[in-house]
Amino acid sequence: MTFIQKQRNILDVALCSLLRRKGKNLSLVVAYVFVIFLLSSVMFITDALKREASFVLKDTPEMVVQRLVAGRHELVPTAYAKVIGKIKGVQSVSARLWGYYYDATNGANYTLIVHQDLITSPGSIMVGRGVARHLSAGENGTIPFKACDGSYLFLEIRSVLPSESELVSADLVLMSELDFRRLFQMPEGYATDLVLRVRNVRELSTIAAKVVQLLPDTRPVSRDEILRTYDAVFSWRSGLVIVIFAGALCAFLILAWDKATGLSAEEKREIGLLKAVGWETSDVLLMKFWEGMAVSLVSFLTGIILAYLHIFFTSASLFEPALKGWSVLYPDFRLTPFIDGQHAATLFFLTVVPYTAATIVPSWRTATMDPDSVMRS
Amino acid sequence: MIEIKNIRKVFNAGKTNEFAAIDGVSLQVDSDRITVFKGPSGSGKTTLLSILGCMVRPTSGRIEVNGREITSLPEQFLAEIRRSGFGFIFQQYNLIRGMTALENVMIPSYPTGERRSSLKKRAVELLDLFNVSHKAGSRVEELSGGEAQRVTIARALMNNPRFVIADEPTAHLDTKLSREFMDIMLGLKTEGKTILIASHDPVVCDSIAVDRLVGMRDGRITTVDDRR
Amino acid sequence: MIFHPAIIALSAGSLLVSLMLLYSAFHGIRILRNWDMGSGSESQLQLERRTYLISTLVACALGFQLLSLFLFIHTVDCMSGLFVGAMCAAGSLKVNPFGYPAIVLRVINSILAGQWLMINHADNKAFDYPLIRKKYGMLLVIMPLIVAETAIQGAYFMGLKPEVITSCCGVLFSADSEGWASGMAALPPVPVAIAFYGFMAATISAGILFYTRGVGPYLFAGLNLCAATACVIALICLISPYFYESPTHHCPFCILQGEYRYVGYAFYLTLLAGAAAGLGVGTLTPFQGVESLKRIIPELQRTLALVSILSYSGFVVVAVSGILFSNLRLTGY
Amino acid sequence: MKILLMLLLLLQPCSPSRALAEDMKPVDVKKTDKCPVCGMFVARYPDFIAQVIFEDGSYAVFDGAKDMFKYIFNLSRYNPGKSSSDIAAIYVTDYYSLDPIDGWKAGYVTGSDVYGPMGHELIPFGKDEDAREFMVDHAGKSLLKFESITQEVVRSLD
Amino acid sequence: MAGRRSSIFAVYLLIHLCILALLWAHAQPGQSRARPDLELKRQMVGSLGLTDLCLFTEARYTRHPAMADSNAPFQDHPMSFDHFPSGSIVTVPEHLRYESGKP
Repeated sequence: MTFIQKQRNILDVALCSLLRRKGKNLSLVVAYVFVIFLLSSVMFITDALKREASFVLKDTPEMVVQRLVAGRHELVPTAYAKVIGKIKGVQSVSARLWGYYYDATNGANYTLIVHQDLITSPGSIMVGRGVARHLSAGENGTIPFKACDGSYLFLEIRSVLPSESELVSADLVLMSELDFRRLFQMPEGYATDLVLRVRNVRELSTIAAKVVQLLPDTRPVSRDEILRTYDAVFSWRSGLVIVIFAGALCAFLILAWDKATGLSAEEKREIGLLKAVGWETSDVLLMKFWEGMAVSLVSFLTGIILAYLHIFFTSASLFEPALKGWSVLYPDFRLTPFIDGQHAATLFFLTVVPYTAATIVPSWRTATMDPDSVMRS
Repeated sequence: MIEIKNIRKVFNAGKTNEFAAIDGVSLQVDSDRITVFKGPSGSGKTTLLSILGCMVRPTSGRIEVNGREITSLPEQFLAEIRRSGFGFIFQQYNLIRGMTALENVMIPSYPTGERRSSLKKRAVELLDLFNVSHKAGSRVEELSGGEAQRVTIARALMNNPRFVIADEPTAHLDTKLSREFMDIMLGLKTEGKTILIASHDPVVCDSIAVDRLVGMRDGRITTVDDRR
Repeated sequence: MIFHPAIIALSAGSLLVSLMLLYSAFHGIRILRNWDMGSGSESQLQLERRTYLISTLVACALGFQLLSLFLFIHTVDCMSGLFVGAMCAAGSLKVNPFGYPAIVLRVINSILAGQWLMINHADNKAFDYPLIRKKYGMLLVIMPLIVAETAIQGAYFMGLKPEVITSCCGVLFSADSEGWASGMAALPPVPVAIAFYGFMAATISAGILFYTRGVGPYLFAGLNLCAATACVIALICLISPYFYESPTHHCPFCILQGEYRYVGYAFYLTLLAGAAAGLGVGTLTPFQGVESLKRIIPELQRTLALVSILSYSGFVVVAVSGILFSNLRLTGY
Repeated sequence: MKILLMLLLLLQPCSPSRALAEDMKPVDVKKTDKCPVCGMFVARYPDFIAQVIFEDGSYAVFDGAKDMFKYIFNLSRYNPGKSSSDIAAIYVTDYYSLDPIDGWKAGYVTGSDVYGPMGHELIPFGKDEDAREFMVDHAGKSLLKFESITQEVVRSLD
Repeated sequence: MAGRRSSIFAVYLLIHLCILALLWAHAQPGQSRARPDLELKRQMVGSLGLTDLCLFTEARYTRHPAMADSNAPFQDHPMSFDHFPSGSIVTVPEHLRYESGKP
């Protein structure tokens, strides 16, 4: 009980001393909140995307087989499908036709996919919500596609994909095989890549090895690799961003150091007084510790809360320009909110720990001031 | 009882601007007495009070407080002795702004971790004793000079010390308030406190309450005038 | 190197802790050489003040150290998805040869750090700094270990390559592969159970004896060490299969995951607290005779013994309730 | 939009379970079903499920063929009320297709480097050619029929 | 004395922690609320055989990072903007930047 009383008493004095220098400490808190806000926003958004990807992509094909020529993608002969289909454990092999279409008039990139079951008749297409929004075209609208021989192909929108799925479908254009081949003059008997369905994922590595052995010019991409790519890409990106923000963090630490060392005459008198009336050095250190804690805790909590609001309530509006980059189509998505202990712990180690470390020496200098300085002033 | 033997305090030792603020002082301060140190500024009064109040260690010499040798104790125990044995009244009052008068009085007891209610009770009683309890809740910025002085005295008595040390306590008070201050000191003496004052104010030095007047100059004791 | 925020945080934190300890050790040497309690000289006064700084620095550094131990484990656990073949921390640590040394050093350092903080606490309460030389001598021992830990952890993080194929805990801790880990997993459960419950009972009763009568501090500390070892072995060999509800799964890391309600953290927290506090009783015993510590140390030891008893009891309660409520029956095996 | 959703649903890969035994179809394993031999929840390991179905409709599910054989060899201990003649159907999971197949007709590969939830396993196959290719890929030692699996074979796997 | 500073501070922290807890509580049903949407996306991924999120449509190695070959950056989009560190130093070749802007 004594222990708690003592902490409370000392906290009282610490808070009073913080409040007395409102301007100075408020600016510190604002800077601190800003740093934490930025860092936690980055962590929230990358983690939310990672989770989304790992859930949504669970049903992605177990394996995709591409053909590489001189290190670049090439069309796969559909005959490869028969070879691969004979491998034990492969449930089915299908040849996929897909590609990109660069719309020169507005600079957007679409992903074109051939889907035999959804699009049965040539001339009609289904488009993602992003494409429809961008072209301000709805159902029954027509989109002109410039074929590679310079002629135009007018395709009619049969329906627009649901907006809830925008995160995976914003830039999609589903079309018939005939239209696709006509558009790109793709030779018969060739496909973009092969998709393998495998029931027992345990067999994937064996199958991949066999595919490469049978067809040495191919590259199998397994679902695990796809998911791992996402984990790595987002971890790496957010790590990179944090390294960039390290500059801001350093600036903030210098500010904190500066605030902690620059004692005003009044503060000095105050510490001297406390020591004169019987406070030990460790009590003063404790007071300084509580001052730091008060600043850290307030900023830490405020920063995290603001970041959460920013990412999950306003869909990362501040980051949008950076995420968009040069892309013309940008999905309108809402991330599934998620918050966990590791975020908090990591942020704690990135901000509170360096802050505390930066203020120890100045606090100690203050705390070991001579008690008789109050008499000599 | 405090006994100091052959105390020297040297500042800036080993440098060109080295000087001895206290230069070989021996003195015995008896209990239940008011001792006043008189002398011009720079005579070493304040330094001597700091040494007597266990705020600084002397460069050489020995100090015994109630028979206990304290020169070699580490700082944290000096702080402990200061807290329990000494009350300080400063020339500038040194009240902490932004806090109420009551909190200022309680500050010396904060590190003990005593229950706040009992701390508060004691502090209010002290403020009451000096007729400033009506100001307990006001911030110290709002106090007049006399009230601030009395709050300072209350703070000095918070831990019920044996010794009260006052450095130029009347420097900012008019004659009436200075007289009042000496009356309070007299009252404390009768309660059994030992009081040490550094002052060159005639109101203090000539007060009938003073038992012993020590004259100082250039870090040495020049005269000792026992009045009883 | 993987730029994961937690990795950056951990590396930065370790670097900071190392720097703080290097600084402390530097001044520790000065204290060791120039300390003279009898002198009231300016330089002695400076040194005394310096001890406050060092105490604070080391306390903060070691506090971070303890917190980061768990962040480290959690991060390593989370990273297991990045490596082929890994399903928990056991696999991620195996990615390169620095993983296991890093975590072992971290645990050792945390326990040593706890001991230092206890000695420091006792020393600060006495009026004549009786343990100052021993304290700073010990700091000089801890410092290189912490620096080594930072270096090894750095090497581990640097050497993380996502394409590396590592072993899964199912292989590392399976009874029929080779190595110390599987050796532990292969131990017969009944003797291990007897050793575990026996050492626990002995330690807790020795602790109670010490708490009430103040006798046998070394006995308690010694038993405490045995009990900690028994806990680790029992966790691998005996307790974890009940939590996994699988008689062949012996991994001590998978229990840290959410599927098992993070029960591993409860185990390791209580184990670490119990071991550090119990060991502290032994560490402090040689100083009982110091005049100025005669009243301080027994009191501190009693508190530590209590902490140790409670922690170990917590460990046993979690383990036993896990075993009782588990759906696994080990009959027939 | 609704049409589209329905279309999407229709396109879901559907796998009608092939009825192998005449009357007793394989059961759907519930989340709470536990292996009577080792106590593990079976639904966590869908790739290895084995089932024994009795005449009266009661059933036992296992997280691997190995545990199923242990159960059958020691039926009086695990299920005292039943004898081996009460068994109406046995299903195991084909390694490649993950479909339930008739356990009596299946072939079992031992000694491979594919581990089940209980370690070394008997890996079931509906077709012998599948099993033979598997043995090449995964270092399988022998291919056994249901009848030739004895207590010794099962014991050698532990 | 109405409210010690330490009590006010504790209450302040408590309020913030409550907000955090509320946000956490908001995140929990949020996950189940998002379930149908997630399932829809998952189904679409399954039926169309999609491999990537449609986040960055700039170029094929950003649109389909999992499908891209490792040499793809610098090649695909006229205003190529890649995630290799060198991308911030080496700019896109002049002829690509200007010609593509013309109709």
